[in-house]
Amino acid sequence: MFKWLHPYANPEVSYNFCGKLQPWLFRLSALFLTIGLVWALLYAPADYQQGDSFRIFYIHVPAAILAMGIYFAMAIAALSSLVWQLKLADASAAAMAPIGAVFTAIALITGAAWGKPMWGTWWIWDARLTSELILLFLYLGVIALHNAFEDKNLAGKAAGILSLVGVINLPIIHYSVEWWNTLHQGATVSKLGAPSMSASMYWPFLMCLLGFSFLIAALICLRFRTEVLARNSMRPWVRELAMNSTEQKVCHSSSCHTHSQN
Amino acid sequence: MFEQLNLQINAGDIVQIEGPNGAGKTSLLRILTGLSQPYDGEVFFSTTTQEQVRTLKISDDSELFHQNLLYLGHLAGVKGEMTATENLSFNLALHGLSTDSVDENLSAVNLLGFEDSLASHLSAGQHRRIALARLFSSAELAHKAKIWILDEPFTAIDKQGVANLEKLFLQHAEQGGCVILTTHQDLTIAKEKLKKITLAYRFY
Amino acid sequence: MNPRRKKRLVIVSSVLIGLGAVAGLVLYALSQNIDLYYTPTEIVQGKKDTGMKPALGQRIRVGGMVVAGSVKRDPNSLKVSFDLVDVGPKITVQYDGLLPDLFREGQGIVTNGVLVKPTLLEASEVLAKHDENYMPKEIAESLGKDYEKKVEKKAAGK
Amino acid sequence: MNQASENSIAQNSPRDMNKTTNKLSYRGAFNLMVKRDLTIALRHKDDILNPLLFFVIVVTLFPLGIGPEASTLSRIAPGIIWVAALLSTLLSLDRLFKADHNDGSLEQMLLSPHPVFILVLAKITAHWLITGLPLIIVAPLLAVLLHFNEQSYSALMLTLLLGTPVLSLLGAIGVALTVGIKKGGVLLSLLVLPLYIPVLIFATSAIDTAALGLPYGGQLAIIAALFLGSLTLAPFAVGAALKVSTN
Repeated sequence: MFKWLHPYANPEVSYNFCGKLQPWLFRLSALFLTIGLVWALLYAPADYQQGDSFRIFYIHVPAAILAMGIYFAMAIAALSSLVWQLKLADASAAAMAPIGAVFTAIALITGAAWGKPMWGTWWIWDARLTSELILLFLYLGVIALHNAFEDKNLAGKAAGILSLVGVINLPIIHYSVEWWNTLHQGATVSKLGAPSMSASMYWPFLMCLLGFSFLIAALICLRFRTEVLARNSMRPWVRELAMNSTEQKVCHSSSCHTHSQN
Repeated sequence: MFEQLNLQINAGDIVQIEGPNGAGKTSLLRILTGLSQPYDGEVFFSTTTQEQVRTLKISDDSELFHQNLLYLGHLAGVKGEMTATENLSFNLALHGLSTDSVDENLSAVNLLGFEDSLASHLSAGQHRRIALARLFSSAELAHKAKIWILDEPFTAIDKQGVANLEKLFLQHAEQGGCVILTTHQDLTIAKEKLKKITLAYRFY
Repeated sequence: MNPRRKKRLVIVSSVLIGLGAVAGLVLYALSQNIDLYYTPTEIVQGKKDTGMKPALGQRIRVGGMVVAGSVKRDPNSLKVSFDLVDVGPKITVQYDGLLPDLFREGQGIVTNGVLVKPTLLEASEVLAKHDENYMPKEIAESLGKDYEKKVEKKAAGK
Repeated sequence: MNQASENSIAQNSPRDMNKTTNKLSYRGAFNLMVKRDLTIALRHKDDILNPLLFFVIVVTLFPLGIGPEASTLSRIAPGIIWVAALLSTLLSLDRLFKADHNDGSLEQMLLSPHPVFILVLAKITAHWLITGLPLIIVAPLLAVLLHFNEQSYSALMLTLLLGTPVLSLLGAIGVALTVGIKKGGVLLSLLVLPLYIPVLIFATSAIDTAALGLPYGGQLAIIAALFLGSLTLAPFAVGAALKVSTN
């Protein structure tokens, strides 16, 4: 069933595949982000209650959604690396963690900046805010654990176990705090039905979400490739790659004509 | 570390793995026990159940494999807070062996008189000997570990002790067990009974 | 059954039993109404299921809607008082401090404070709650006050 | 007569065989391990006393820092006791696998013919008996010092009884992950404390609710669920983590 996936389990193939994918992802993200942000920040109508302040929504919400999304992707990668011993899944989990941490931080900071004028407080110990904060801690724990091991393979496994434990913990924390206090509004867009947002505001949001998703995908590709290189540095294909690139550099800096004529 | 290593060890073999420091002797032993996973490659073991030989990966049934394994690593695994007797009895009991002959086993490794002293008062060599005493456990072969994997068993052991151990290895091999060990010392075991694997040190 | 399979069965079944018990306990917990929230009605009449009323001097959290026309500001200081309501009787809240932007009459808010009289709360914190609906002003106006009220009632009731 | 004795020998021999053979039940292995760890702890009393002393000192710091006003103290007492319990458990976790890792007995444990999770569960049980139980015994005394609300003593005891094993179980995962790392202490707290948050929230919420005279069965059920959940899953996670750490 998964036969078509098989070639991608080879580090060299997936390295090259991501290399081809990456520029396109960057272009798409630039396209969508430009359209989405310009539309959202300049042309979308102001909210009836919150005025222009609500525009931070267009950065805050995509960041928050994607921060969670990256964590789940990382946990799935960790699970598949632990169960099926996929070394590449390890590399991709390692690639995702810092990006996820950065987006969690963005979501928290923009959330605080939004909360002060709207709710009257920078911070409230509310379900979403707390679970997002714990998410940041979990990301930092995974990264720290990753760095603590010298052997990348072991580091991946250990960090994988932690991220799986964390994935169980996250919903618990979320609901535990929900019982306390709910100041944060309900979900606007994660509902299955129609979004509770008018279309003139919703479309730019979708653009932004897509733009950020492509940006994240591109960044993951970038980091994934370096992870693959670092883990396979002894393999012949990586050495060849390194040789070629140094040759090219030499070629760029000095007289290149003989080479190009050849 | 090492590449393209392919070895098969049968019942009755005594295998000495040698090589300079850092060649990967300990790593190889740990891979054979299943403590470490090799970057690439597999370790298999065979079992006979009801006249039928099965070959399994270690990870397939590690419990069964561990029933047949006795590993002594660099660290003796001796708790300082317990006496020599308690340490040995615990180790034997954990492996499901009788603890009736603990005193005899301890005397076999020259620890007579130290049975009830806390291990923290004993020297490193004595710790090693507490660990080695497990080898002398008098249970019949059918019930004790067939595969002995020993990392530098002779460090801090005197000449007489080494001779005793060698005799024990031969006896174990004759009964159908196998011994895999690393050591820098030359063994006095006859050449035809001893297999040697030499790991070379490689620079990258 | 060979002993190895039997052991495996024991392990798997005990894990399943454990997880089943977890699910059961969580369901039980969810059926219990856990909230440390009071609505103005509950302060006056007691909690719906237990009839518990908060004692005087007790720190509580109250959620409700600001009654239109009830906000009185002290011209010389930041002191402000207003009434909170949900479906039944109302209570009065006194607060000394900066109110959030979203605070306005008819808005759902959450406040922490000490109950000083049966229907008077001395608030230490007033937090405005906004809902998950975003729309331009024109649409909100065209939908009319009714819609706005309905939405806020929903938000306040949560 | 003669025949009878022969008979008895014949009956005896299989039993003798059983005695020397390798089958040690799960329960036998579990008991053996708990007994060993308790013996070690009793001979090494610091393991029991230091975390307990730490717990007591942390709790007594709060009245000194906040001021002795009874109403303030009684309001924050559940939080103080629980946070102190988290910290003292964290402090004691280091011994859970570290000593065994350093002297090689952890390797022997992993290579024993028993499934790792049984031995792990035994070690965690011993850890709880050594650190969690004394804490539960001392807690009511400290609660008096903090002017604890009289209605919530039973809630305090119940949450501690159900909650401290969760701390040991979840903590063991963190220790198992960091046991091979030289300076794992700070890392350990970074990994473990976020996992402790649900226990803290529900325990203090249960105690607060009890102080209001409201039923706290819901919170208690959640803590029980956390306990059972970690009891069933943590030993496997710890086993996997130990295999990684000793690799």
